Amino acid sequence: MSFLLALIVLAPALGALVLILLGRFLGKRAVFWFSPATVGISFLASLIAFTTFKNHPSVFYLFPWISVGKFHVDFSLLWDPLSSIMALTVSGVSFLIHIYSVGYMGEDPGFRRYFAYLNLFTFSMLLLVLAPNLPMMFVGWEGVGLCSYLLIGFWFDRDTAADAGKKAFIVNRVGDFGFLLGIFLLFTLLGNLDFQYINSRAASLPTTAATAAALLLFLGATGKSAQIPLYIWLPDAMEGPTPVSALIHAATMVTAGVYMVSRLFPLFARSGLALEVVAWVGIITAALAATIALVQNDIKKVLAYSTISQIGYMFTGVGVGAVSAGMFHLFTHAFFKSLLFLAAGSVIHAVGTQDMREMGGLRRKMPITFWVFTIGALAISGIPGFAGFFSKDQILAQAYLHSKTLWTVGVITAGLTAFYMFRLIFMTFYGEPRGWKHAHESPPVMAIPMEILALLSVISGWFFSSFHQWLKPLGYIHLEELAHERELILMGVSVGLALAAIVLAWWIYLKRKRGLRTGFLYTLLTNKYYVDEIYEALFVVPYREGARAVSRYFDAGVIDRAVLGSGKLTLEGGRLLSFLQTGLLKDYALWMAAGIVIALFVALRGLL
Amino acid sequence: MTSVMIFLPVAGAILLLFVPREKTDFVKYFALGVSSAVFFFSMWFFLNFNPYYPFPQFVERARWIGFGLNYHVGMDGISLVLVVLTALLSPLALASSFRYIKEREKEFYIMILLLETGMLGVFVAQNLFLFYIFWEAMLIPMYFLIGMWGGERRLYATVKFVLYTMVGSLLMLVGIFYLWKHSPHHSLYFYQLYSLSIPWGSQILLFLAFALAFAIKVPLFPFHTWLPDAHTEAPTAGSVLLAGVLLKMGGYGFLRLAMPLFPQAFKFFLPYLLALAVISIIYGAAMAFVQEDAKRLVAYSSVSHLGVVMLGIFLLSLRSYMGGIYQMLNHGLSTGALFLLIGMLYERTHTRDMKKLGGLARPLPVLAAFLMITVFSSIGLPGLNGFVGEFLVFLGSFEVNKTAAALAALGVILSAVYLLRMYQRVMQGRVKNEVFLKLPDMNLREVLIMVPLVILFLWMGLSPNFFLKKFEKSARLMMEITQQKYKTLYLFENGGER
Amino acid sequence: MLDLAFWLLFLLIAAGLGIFLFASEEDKSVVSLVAVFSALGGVFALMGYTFLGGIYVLLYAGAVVVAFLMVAWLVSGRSREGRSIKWAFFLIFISLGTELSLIFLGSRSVFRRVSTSVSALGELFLGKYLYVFELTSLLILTAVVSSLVLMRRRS
Amino acid sequence: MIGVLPLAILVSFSLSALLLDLWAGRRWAKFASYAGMAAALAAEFFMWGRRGTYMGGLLVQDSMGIVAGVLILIFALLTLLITDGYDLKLNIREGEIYILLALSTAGALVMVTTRHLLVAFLGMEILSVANYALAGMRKDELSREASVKYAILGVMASVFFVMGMAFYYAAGGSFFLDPRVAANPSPLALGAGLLLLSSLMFKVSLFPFHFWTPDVYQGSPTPVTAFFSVVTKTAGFLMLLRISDFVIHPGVKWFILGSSVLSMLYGNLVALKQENIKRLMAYSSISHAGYMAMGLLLGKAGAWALLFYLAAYGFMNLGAFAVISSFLEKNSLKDFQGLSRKYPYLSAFLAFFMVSLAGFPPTAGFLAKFLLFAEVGDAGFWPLVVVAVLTTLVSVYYYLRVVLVSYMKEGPGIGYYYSTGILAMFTSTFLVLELGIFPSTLLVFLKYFVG
Amino acid sequence: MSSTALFLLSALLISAGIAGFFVRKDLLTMLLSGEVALSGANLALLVFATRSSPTEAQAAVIAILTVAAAEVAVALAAIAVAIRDKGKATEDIASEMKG
Repeated sequence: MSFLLALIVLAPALGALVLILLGRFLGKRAVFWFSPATVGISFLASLIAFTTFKNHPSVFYLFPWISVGKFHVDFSLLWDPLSSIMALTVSGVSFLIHIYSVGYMGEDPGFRRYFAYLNLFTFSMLLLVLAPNLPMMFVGWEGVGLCSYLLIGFWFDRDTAADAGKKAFIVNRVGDFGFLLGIFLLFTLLGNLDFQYINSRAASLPTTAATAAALLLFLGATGKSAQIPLYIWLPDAMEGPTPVSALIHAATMVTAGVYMVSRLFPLFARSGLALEVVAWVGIITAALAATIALVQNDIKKVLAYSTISQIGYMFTGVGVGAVSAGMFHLFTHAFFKSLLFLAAGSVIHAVGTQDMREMGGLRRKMPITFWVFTIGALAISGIPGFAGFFSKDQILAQAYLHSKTLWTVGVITAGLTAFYMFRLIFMTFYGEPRGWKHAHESPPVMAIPMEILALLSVISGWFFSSFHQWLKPLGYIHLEELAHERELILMGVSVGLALAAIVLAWWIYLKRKRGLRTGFLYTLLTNKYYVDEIYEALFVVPYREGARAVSRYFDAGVIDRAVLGSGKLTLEGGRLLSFLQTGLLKDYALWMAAGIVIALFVALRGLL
Repeated sequence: MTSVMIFLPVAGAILLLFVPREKTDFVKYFALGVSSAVFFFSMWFFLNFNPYYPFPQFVERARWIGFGLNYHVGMDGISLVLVVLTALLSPLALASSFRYIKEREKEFYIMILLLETGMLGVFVAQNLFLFYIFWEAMLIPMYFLIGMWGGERRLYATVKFVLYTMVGSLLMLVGIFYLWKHSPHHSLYFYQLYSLSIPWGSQILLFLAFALAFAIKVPLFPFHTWLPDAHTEAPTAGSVLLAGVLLKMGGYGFLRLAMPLFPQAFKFFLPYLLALAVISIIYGAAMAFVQEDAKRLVAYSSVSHLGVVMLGIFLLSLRSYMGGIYQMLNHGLSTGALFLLIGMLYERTHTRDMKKLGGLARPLPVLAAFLMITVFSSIGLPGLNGFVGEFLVFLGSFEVNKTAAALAALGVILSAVYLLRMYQRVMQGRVKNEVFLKLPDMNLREVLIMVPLVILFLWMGLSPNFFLKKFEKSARLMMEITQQKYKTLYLFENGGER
Repeated sequence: MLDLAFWLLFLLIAAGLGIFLFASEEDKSVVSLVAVFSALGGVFALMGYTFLGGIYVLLYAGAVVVAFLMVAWLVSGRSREGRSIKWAFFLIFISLGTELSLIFLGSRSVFRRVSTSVSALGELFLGKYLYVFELTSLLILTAVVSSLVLMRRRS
Repeated sequence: MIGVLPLAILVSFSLSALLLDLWAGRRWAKFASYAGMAAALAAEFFMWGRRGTYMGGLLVQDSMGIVAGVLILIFALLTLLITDGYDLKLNIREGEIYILLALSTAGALVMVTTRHLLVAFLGMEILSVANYALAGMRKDELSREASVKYAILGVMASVFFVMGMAFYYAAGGSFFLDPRVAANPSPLALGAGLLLLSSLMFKVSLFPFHFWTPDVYQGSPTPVTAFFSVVTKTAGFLMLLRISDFVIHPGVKWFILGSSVLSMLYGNLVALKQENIKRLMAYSSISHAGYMAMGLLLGKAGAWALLFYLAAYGFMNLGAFAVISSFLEKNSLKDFQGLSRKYPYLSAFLAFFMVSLAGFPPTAGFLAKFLLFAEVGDAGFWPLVVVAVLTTLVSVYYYLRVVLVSYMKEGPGIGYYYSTGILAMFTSTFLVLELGIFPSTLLVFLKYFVG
Repeated sequence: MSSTALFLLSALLISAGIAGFFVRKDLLTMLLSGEVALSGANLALLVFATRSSPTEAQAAVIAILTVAAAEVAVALAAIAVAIRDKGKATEDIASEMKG
């Protein structure tokens, strides 16, 4: 069994290694075939493991890593319900996106480098997911951060891409700073960093310590999953190739934060405050991101903000105690969000621009993409029958039980989600063509993965109950009962809102043909509440200018001058003393006479 | 055997004296041969080292000048790994200067070999007198290296370097006199001195003298202004060895001498030292962020990284102590690699001003790849060597002093900031000068220099136990001595015998 | 009678010194020195060191001062600068004078006339102090060689 | 009578050199001088077995005296090696330079082997008189100035010595040095000690009696400067050691301490800005005198460390002057620029001596400072040791400046002449390294016999 | 003829001699005043020796005299050469080297 798990993780790693070292010698065809194959193997292996292995959690030891005194960390893999699901989704989606990338990145000269990074990413994500303890998870955690840096800045000769990559890594690094401190705090409290050990001992921790550790870990989660304080990197991450956004910034990496919180749920549960924070940060991020998405004109930026918003939902789900609901939304979101990104990718691939104002009327030219995109949109808007409905409403229901305001914000955001999704559809696919000359449907190698994902984003919604049962053995998975009719009413409200939003979007963008252009709200939203500028002003500028000032005035001015000053002083002293050497015999004799006078004085004084 | 290893480079240097100046190739490969021989020696020691014996091994003693000034060398775990680091970096530094140094090659390689002996000697000396001799003898070769083959302001930089280091070491010398005269029958053997009880007043002064000498060498915050000048003006090989090994002597000095010899004084000054270490981390990173010259940037990054090392060593928890030592090795390798790469870059573009560089990843993909790996190793990316060291240091120091550890952990972010900014300004973006487009990528020699380093990055990152196990026992012993677990160390009188 | 002679010589020496130090002409100051040294020779004789007194007068008053006179004439008239730093002279003269006299008087050794015989001196020089005698001869030889070397013109 | 053998040999050879110079010419005088010194050196070793007092106590061959004698003769021989080609290059045709060197060495020998003040005075004067002439050998304006200054200030120094003798005679009743006189705290005895001290401080150029040193060192020919800086200093310090019983009085201790500190500070600081290498060596010798004066504070107990320092300092200085003299009278640092390119071996020698003068391990300079400073520190003078160490730091700057000029600066490089000076360089390098790395034989010998 | 008088005379001679170096910039005067100081010291020596052994003191003084003579000879030679070259006997003929 441990060989199977090792295969899941190491297959893409080997792929990456081969591509990096021997890439130069592999032809285009070989790479196109080899790289998806490795991920395919790992998907198959996780499928086999998923089916054969009954879900009692077990850790499989591979080889030792660090052991200093009582601190031991080994390379080992954990297979339990939570990690099995994650492994399955990650390897599955990644496999599909690898196939899609063959089409998308076919002509790009750096394709070897691209596939190597993609494989490396899959390896890191799987490592993160299957890690049995926090340090191992941290290795995966930073690994995915690295790959997202590499892939965002893939077209590095474009300054914007390079900046975006750097920004992503640094903001993630800020999150990892919190994550690290959380790990250290937990180690000082418990002495052991295995998840099972932490979860079992969580109850015995003092609340303040548990809260501190949980919040620090949550800071790491917000960094990785782009939540309130540290989400600014995700919109800029759209500089990377679209399949990358699909894989990393929709399906896998950004969900790592949710996975970590649900993995350490008992710790968060022990400090009630931490769960509250998770829930509220989640819902506020969801709302905020949704509002910004309303006015974005770049197709990928809309989807990016929608991702932030959906992840907000997942955090809310976990935050209110419904871990299975949160995880289920993560599960379904992986499919329809990656679908939406891939579809957007094929649109961009066809039209060559990302700006929706230059699109329009693509419905006839790209029917498959259109239909697939619509399915995705319906799923995300929570229209019954599609995956999004089941998972989102489950979260809203649990949220309602937790606190009314939480639910109301959630529902409104759901409405907004529907609005901006269909605004996107109407602007790109309906109306008359604006700006693009010719467009062609994507080749099958890109179309098939989209169709599979479309299928998944429909049927995956139906398996919530089996999903819930599958997670039961974790121990902390439970859903409050909600009176049946109350549930129906909530569902009705959210679906109604969604449909109304769709009609509104149709009316604005197809009937009156122009969205809102001006007004204070519009400028506020298009500039993303000026959050980037605020961060720049609060952190980046003072640090840079302060450092420059310190470097010029303090480092060179004070310390160095003091050092040089003492040197110059001595030299000057030497120069002054040399004036004693007048060259005149009389002065020399005078000094000698003075010496004698002092000598005799000393003699007279005797015991000086 | 230890003595053979130390004095092999000097012998090589003396032999080189008789080689005519014109035969530069012979000089180069001879020097490389000698240096590699030293490396194989260190490998032999590394493999034959018994990790469960904390006292110095491979000990060689001899009566020398008498009156306690004897020749006494030996290696315990900590010295062993540092010796291996030195023995590894020297041939690499040598090899990297084959094309870099174009005039007076013979003197250059003689100086490098002399420097190597000085460096090795410091780590293996077990007698304070011998330690001081190697400590000072190392300055002269470095003086010539920076002075004769350096950049424009080399004279200023080299004089500043020697004098700045001398201030500290001369005051330490006064401390050594005191110890020499007060140690029982004038023995200066480390483990003998550890059991020497020194009155409080003089212990404070002695500790200050020793701490100043080592703080300048580390360099800790206020004493660092010599480092950027020395680095920018030194030739590549000089910078590699200066950053890779010389800076470690400060840390080594603290853990081997300053702390165990004067434990009470150390406890008294601990808060100030911690403050300096933390400031070094943040200050170094901030200064690195605003540098325009690539080498100055790496110099300030060394200040920051070594702040982490010193934090680990000062806090005396097992993890942070061993993490500190491990981070010394990592810093040696990754900063050494950084300097090698910047040197190769300088050989091609003849400028280190990052404003003139840009988009070099296009013409030099291999160099860009190596630079990226090195940048990520020194940022501390898990899976590479930097992470293990920093993780252990912060983990260990968190157990002892949470605020210091938290502040120091900020360094994790800041190091990413300035290193990635450097990488972007040098490698990414548009090429600013068309001539750079036609630059030749790394030739076989240069790749062969970098490959062992990258292998070591991965090896030390993925299976650190192989190295940690070697110096764990010795580290424990040094910590216990520093925390004065053993009231009297008579059992160590000649405990060092193997 | 003895004391009277002594005080006379004392005055002579003091006056001679005064002229030597402060005379404006070169030759007058050198001549005054002859008087000083002869008077000193007299003092020695009074103390009982008759042989020494004689040598003193002969050696100093005669040879040394005459040598100086020659050199002074060689250069005379051209080099008479005015007085230079006076304060140094007085400062040193007074401080040294007081210190020396304090020490001398502090020694409380009482003086009484001695009678010396030249033969005892001879025995001493060729007996116990033979080594000193040899060394003085070596010294004189060195002096001769040195002064010859110094005086020789560049060849 | 055997005690006077080394001196007798040396004097007789110098006299024969004098005669040979008249009849057979310069080369014979030189050989006679070489032979004289070599024979005297042999006699010194021969003397080792026959230690004791001779000449009715006027001449005493004790271990300190013999060691100093050996050192003086070796230094003198090395000086001869340096002088050999030098005088011809400056067309000093006459052979007197060798005779005077021999006579001066004889004076030094007399000084170091006596406990009788009058004999010491005579020895000192033979040394000085010969030195006054040696200073003026170069026959140009600076050399003349050097000899004038040295002579006149020398006269003043000898006045002090005679005053000291008079006081000593008054206090002790005889010219023989004996500790009882040094012990009694009467102003007369203290005065005697301090006056003798001052006169000898002039000889070894300690502050405030050092002012003649820079001008005389610069003025006189380089081999002679080497001779002054080494032989005169050794003889001077030996005499100082002999009268160091006076050090038990706090007043005297403070006087020496003050002079030592001031010499160190003055010597090192003024040397920083020197452009002429001989003046720089002069200030360096003042600073080293300051370091050695610290040894005096320990009285006779510190004699072994002081003698070791003298030996190390002597060979370093001689080596350095051997190199400097091979560039004849081109002594400005600008002339030394780019030296290493034209003469790699010569500049290597110079660099080596400069490094050892600065006190870098593994040279004798370092070990000498290590041993001496530790002894002085152990006697409780820790602040003084700190000052000494910090002034050593200052000295590193100007010593390395010479190295910096010759290695790291470009320049035309100056003419050089091949002479037996090379031999002196090799011997000095060998001895400096040997004293630095394998000094145990000499050290044990010194500590046992002299300490 | 009391000892105090003799001591006063000797102190007068010595201090006048040493102080004489600064009275005039003339080299000869310096040299001569050195001799005066020296003879003052001789006088002191003789006075002290009256009680113990006058012959030894006399011998010493004679030795000192020869020393003085030798020194004067060489010093005078040096100065004469300087005067011959520079034409004047003041101190600035020997003040080239400074700093």
